Amino acid sequence: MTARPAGRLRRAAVRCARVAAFLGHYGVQFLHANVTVAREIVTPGSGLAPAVVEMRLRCRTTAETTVLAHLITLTPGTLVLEVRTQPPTLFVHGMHAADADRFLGELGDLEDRLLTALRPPDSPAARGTRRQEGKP
Amino acid sequence: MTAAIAVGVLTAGGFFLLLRPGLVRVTFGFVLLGHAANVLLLAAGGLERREPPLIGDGDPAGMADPLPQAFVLTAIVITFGITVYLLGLARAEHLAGSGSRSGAGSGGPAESAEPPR
Amino acid sequence: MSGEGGALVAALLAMGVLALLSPALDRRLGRDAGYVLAVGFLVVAAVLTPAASTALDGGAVTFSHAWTDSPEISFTLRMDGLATLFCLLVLGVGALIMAYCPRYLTAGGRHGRTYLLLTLFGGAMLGLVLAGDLLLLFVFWEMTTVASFFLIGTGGARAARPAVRALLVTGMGGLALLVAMVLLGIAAGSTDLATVLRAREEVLDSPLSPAIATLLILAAFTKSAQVPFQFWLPGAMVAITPVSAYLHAATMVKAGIYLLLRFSALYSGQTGWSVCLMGVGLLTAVLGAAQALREHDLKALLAHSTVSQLGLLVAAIGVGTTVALAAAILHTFAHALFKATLFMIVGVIDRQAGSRDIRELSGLMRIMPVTATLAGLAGLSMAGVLPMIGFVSKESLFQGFAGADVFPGAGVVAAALAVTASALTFAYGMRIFYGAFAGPMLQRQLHEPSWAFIAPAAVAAVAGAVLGPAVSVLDPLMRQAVLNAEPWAVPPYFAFWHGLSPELFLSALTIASGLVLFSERDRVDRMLQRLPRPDGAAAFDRVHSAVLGAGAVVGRPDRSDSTAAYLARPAAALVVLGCVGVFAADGPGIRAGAPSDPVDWGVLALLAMAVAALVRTRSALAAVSLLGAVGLIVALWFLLAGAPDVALTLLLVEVLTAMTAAFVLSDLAPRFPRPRRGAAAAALAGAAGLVAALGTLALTGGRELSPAGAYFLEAAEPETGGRNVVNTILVDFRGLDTLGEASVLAAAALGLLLLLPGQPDGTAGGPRAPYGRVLGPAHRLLLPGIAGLSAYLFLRGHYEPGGGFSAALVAGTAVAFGYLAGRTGTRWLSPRPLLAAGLVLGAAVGLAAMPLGDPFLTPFTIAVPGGGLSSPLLFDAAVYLMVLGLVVTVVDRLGAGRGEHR
Amino acid sequence: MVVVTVLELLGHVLTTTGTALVAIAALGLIRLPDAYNRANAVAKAAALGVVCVLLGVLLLMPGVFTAVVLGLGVLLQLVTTPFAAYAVGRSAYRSGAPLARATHRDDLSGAPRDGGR
Amino acid sequence: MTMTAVLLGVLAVTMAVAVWRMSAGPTDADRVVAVDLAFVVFVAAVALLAVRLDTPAVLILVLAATLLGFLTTVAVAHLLERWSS
Amino acid sequence: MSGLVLALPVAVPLLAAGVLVAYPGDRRVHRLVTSAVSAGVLALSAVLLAGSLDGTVRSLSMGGWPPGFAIVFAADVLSTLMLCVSAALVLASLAYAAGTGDDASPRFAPLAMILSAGVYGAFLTADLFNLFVFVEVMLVPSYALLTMSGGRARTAAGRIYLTFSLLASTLLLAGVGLVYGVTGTVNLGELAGAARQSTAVALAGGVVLVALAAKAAVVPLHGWLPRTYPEAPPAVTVLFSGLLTKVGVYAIIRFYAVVHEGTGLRWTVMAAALLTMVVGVLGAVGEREMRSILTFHMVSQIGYILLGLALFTLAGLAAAVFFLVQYVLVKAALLMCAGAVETAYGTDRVDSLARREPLIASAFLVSALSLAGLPPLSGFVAKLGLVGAAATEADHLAVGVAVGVSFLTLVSMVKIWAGSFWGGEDPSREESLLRLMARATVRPALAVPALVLAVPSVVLGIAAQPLLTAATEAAAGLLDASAYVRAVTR
Ligand code: NA
Ligand code: NA
Repeated sequence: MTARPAGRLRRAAVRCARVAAFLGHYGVQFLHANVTVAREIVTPGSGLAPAVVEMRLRCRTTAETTVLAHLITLTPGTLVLEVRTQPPTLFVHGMHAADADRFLGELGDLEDRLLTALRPPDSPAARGTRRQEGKP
Repeated sequence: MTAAIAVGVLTAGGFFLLLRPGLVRVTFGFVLLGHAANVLLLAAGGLERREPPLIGDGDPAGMADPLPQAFVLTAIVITFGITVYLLGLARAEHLAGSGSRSGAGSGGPAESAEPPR
Repeated sequence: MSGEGGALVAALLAMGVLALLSPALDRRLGRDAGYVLAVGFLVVAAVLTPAASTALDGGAVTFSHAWTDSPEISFTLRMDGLATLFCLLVLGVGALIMAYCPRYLTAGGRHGRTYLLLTLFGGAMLGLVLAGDLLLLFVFWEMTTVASFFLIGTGGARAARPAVRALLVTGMGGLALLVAMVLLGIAAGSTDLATVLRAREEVLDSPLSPAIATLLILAAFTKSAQVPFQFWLPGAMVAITPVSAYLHAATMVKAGIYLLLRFSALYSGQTGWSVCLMGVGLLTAVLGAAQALREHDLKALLAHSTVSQLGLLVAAIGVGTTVALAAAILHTFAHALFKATLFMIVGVIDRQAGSRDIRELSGLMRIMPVTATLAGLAGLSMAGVLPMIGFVSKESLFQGFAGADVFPGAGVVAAALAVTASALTFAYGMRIFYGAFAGPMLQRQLHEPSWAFIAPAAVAAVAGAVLGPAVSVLDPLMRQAVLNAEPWAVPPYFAFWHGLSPELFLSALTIASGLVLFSERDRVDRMLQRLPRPDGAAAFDRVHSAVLGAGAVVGRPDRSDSTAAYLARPAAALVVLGCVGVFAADGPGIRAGAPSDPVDWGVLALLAMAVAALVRTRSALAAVSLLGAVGLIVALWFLLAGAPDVALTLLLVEVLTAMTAAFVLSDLAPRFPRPRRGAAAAALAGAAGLVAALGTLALTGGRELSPAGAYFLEAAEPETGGRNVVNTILVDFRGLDTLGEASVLAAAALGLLLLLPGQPDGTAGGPRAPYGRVLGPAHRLLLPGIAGLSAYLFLRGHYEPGGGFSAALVAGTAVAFGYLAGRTGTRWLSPRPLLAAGLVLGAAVGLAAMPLGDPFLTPFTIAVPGGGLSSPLLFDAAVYLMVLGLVVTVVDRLGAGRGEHR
Repeated sequence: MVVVTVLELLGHVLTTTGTALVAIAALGLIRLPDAYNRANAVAKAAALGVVCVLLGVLLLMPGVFTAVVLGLGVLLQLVTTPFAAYAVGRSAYRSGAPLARATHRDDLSGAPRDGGR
Repeated sequence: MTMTAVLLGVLAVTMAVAVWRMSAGPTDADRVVAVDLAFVVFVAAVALLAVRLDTPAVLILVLAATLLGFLTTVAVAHLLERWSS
Repeated sequence: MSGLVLALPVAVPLLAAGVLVAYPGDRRVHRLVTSAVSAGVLALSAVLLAGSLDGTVRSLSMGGWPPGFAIVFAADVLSTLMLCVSAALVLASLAYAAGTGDDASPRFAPLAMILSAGVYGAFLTADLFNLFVFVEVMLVPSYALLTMSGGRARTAAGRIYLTFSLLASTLLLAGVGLVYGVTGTVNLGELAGAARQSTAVALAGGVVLVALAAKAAVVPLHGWLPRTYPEAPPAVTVLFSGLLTKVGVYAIIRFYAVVHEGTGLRWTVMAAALLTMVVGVLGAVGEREMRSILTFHMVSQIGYILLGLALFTLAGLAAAVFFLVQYVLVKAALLMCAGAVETAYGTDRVDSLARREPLIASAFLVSALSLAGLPPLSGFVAKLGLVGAAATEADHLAVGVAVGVSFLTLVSMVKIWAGSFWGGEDPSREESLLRLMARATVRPALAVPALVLAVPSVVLGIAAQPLLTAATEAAAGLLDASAYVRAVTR
């Protein structure tokens, strides 16, 4: 309430930049995934290694969960099959998940980037950009 | 020619479904017959002129006869009203029936014999 | 209208009034009401007396009043000699029966209905004999049929079947009479009876003549109980005795005799007519008499006797000579007297002794001498014994039969059969008297009935005895009647004693044979009882139930529960029509083919594939999906045909239909039942498809733009300001179609509300909705967009694809989406306000032009700040409301299925 | 002689690419081994394809109306596709559609269901 | 405009594939996927037809069809879940 | 009176329906509004009828657009006569529904209003596509009313009725489309005589006629009617009996007279008429329940009306129109009697009604005898007219069939009378006798409408001439449609 206009402006600029950066990253990933899946389809033989993996979330609000699930699903090759709230969990079907942990890691990376983009710049949750295994 | 064949295909398919048991399939048959009638109506207006009848959007000399289009719109909406009522009847018939799951649409006693998968 | 003509109407009216009064009389006087009615009958007779005297002078009293013009029925009454004779029977015997009723009917009971029906019947019979118009005659004829049905029905529950038999047999004859009258009217060029009867040459020359004669005979035979229709008469004896006495002695059955006598003026002497009447009449006479001779129930005996006597009358009319006709007329009169007496006496015996069976009755002569005497008088008359009137009439009949000249030897055959019948008559006459009155006295407690009870019978019996020797008293009446039946005749004078004539010899032979039959009665009886009984009633019942059974067979396909049984028929009709069309294919106006675009073929191939998959699948989900796919493909076809509005609306409708189907299917099994008789259905469907394709090919696409289409393209923008011509047609030029169609949706919504009563736990969706967690945000995100799209389509519909329907359907998808996302609707977004507002707005906008003197739905503009609000837009808004109302209803009532309640 | 502007050329390239992507998705519908892989590949590939087609059409028919409508169309496509894919995937799993044999891990099988949906 | 005609032909084939998958299954989930694809194909086809017919007004169908495709897919998936619940 | 009022019979009931949907609460208000609207339409149509007897045809171009492009309403003797009799029937049915309690739902009155608007519109319109629309406006409420109170039997009947009607409607739409395809117009006036000049129009018109025949329950497209009507609530059966198939018959008559000018299909129409008469009456004879017998009879009565059309002479058409008008009232009275018995006793397997229910018995008797064509009732005049017209044309087969069917009608009426009104012999009726012991009786609210509708049977028989005059005028308008054509194309 007492925040100065300049500070608000700065924070807004930071957020916009973070969102833009995230969108850029996501766009690249999205196109890449499209190419991967298209190649999988048109090339003979099967390079598929499908798996359904459980992904614990750091997302706390419905909006965060929704956006994350949305983005994962929009990407070719990954598909959310189920959303659980207690604890927040996604079950994700991956077409190329031969190494499930690596697959989960990629998803976690996306989540981290998303939360960074979505949460206010001074929010403590947004600081730690690396996912910490074992902690809820 | 294509319009006639389309009408024929839709009519044949529609009548075939009409003669099957099960109210839902009968309803689908009516949807096909409705398509057939609508294609026929548009064909009745003549298919040489195919520009949408939107004044200012093209050459009026090439615009399709708008009257059959108005007829088709009216007919589509009427058929929609009746179709959903028919589906409501399927629901009501199911509710009035044994209470267990009968066949997909209960078009007569012969159909409740089919067990759910 | 002469005064006497008025008397005819007055007489008929009086009968009607008497009938209507009779229930009141019964309430006031009880069973004694009959005496009042008897007096009434006599008064009516008195009213007719002046007319009768005119008739007997050779004139005819007529009254005429147009009833209808086309078909022409004239209310014409005409009283001539023949009519006078029958009036005398109807009213005279009627008065006696009415006077007989009070003592016969039970005291304290309600008899208003019986009196009413009897009097009505008398009135109908009077009308029948007085009718001077062919169709009026039919009218009264049928009225006697109906009245007799209910009179027989007074016999209680067991009378129902006999009453039905009598009604149907005589009703069949009545319809024959109707056709006869219609054809006769055509053949003679008039329906006026007198005119027709004068047109003998025209009628006989007409090709319709044989048909008319046959139908007349059929009508007369059913009414007068001739073989093979005779069975209804004995069956009708379940009626109470006064009814039997009136109907079967003097009136109902004599209607057939009257008809034959009346139309003798046309057909008398025609070979076919004569042969038919004589053959059937004599056969009936002999069979009826033989049947009578083996009956034990006195009433049944009298019934068969009546059949037999009617046979003699019919045969005599068939002979057609003046002598024979005169005899028939006299015997009609005589029969009425003796048969009425006998019926009444049987009723007396029944009431006094409690039985009518001659095996139970015996020795009543000693207890009831007066009754016995009267029975004897009537019996002698029936048997044709001196000096009764029956003797005179029978002598005349023999004379008539002997003179038959239809074919060589006809006279001998006819006379022989007549003698046989008469001998049997003598024998059963003896059987009646001997059976009831002779023998030892068994019931000592019995006594003579009160004089009031037997007085009516006494009058008839005495009249029959007195009028024998004094038969010449009847000459004026009889001669005039004969003249009316055969206008060219020279009628004879009746004589009591003809001297030692051949007829006297035949009478003697009759009596002798009768005595032999009587004396050998035990052997005769045994022999007769061994003979097979022709049971016409059973045969009739068999035919009757066969007809009912045939009806059940005819109706069986229409009791099916399967829709296919009904829907196959229009398909077949279409195929038949197509076959007709193929034969007419080179007729004027048939041409082939609309042109097609190459892309069309691609769409067509897809369509065929999708339809084929749709009809083959047994998976409900596949069916829903394929139905949607077909919708998409057809929408593409519409786009190619230049109909974006249609494509848009179709798409929306298609999706809402598929969603509704999905709601409904969620209650049902995912697999459709295994079909049967697929080949037949496929063949029929294929044929229908072929016909539809050929029809479309031949009957569309071969002409220039229609004048209406050209007008709309040209006038849309200048006249309405709209640029989307289709939309201007919907809301401006043909708004009435649109109003009707929106009303259809409103009705469908109301119907769904009625069919599927609301769930007690309120609106659909809510917390049970399936995708709340994830679709909720999607709904929030998309709702403004959908609302915007809807508003855009609505507001721009006059100019671009869109309009009330599609806008509302888009809004409807939001409602459906909201349901799937678990969002409850607001209160105003419920069916009732939407439908009510739509209906009121639509009709009101249309009506608003009328106070200004403009036709319904004339467009106008309301000035509002910032521009004008045009009535077409308001009208489109009404459509919008009703369409949305339906979608909301569908989601509300079909969305929540059984699965929700778990 | 056909004169093709750069914009038109780009438009044609985009529509062709888009159509190719849609066609590839269709091929995936044929080739991929189970419903999950099909859902995973098809909807998304097709979505990108349709976006390309829409953008190409915008270039072929430039205009304000076209831009607004197609822009909204692209946005709508990107917003709705994942929701639809999620619905498909979830219903596939809940209805017991079998996973392809190649699927080496299924954490969802045996995972407890929670109260929220 | 031959270009769009060729592309429309390709889309027709993809629609045929979708129809085939709807019919062939094997699971109902496959059919739902096919429904999704069918709508996508339809949207692309409408856009190309707008070019072919040179009628931008037709593009309004793109919006409607995208929305409807989404709803249809969700509704059919919903049906599938209701059967298995 | 100007043609402007012709829109009122459609607009006012729709407006009333909207108002009644908005105020679902008070049943008395609903009764008042529906009765007032129906009485108003009756009065208006009576005035219109009186004004059209001199051959005047009023017309109204909707929206004031030029005829040929606008939808045109036209009122000649035939349409106003139909309007009169249907408004009267709606009024009577509403009164009857108040008696049976079938109007208990707040949806009943609006649906009845929409239905009646559709019927009136179908009688008035001179536009083929608009006819299709109004037929639907009439039918969709009828689906709802038929299945009103649910239950297995009723929904099964509703399924058959609805699907069949929908198929017929689709055929009608296709037929209208084909007519437009050949001629480029759907205005009846512009189509006058078209089928005579062009085989193509005749064939397209044939599709329309087949569809209308299905709606009118012409054999062999009749089965749905006897199967479904008896399942409807009693008041609804009455309402349907007088309106729905009659619209089909009316449309057949109008279309055949104007477009085919009575030629071309004469033998087909005659064959259909005779077959319909025979099959209908046999089916009736074979039925057991009162309402089933009565509804199967409708089929045969449709045949009688078509017979007059097939003859296509002044006398034949006049007789057909007379038949149509009087029979609507007669059949409604009979169905009211049957429904009253069912409502009071809960079954129609009862007996001794003649004794127990004198009012119902009288109403039934008069109407049944009229239906069977017995003099001096209205049915007699009607059948005599038809028989006479057929005999004049020397069509003796038709005469024979008409008379034979009349006889079988008598058979079936007597079956009802002997079984239910006399009865008492059948031991299987013990149960119904027990019910009778419960002293159930038909309330006057149910008996009075039946009695009132029985009165026209007598009046139109004894004083047949005014209606005959009107019917003849209507027939003249059908034989020479030029005045009608001028009015709708002017
Ligand atoms: Na319309
Ligand atoms: Na009817």
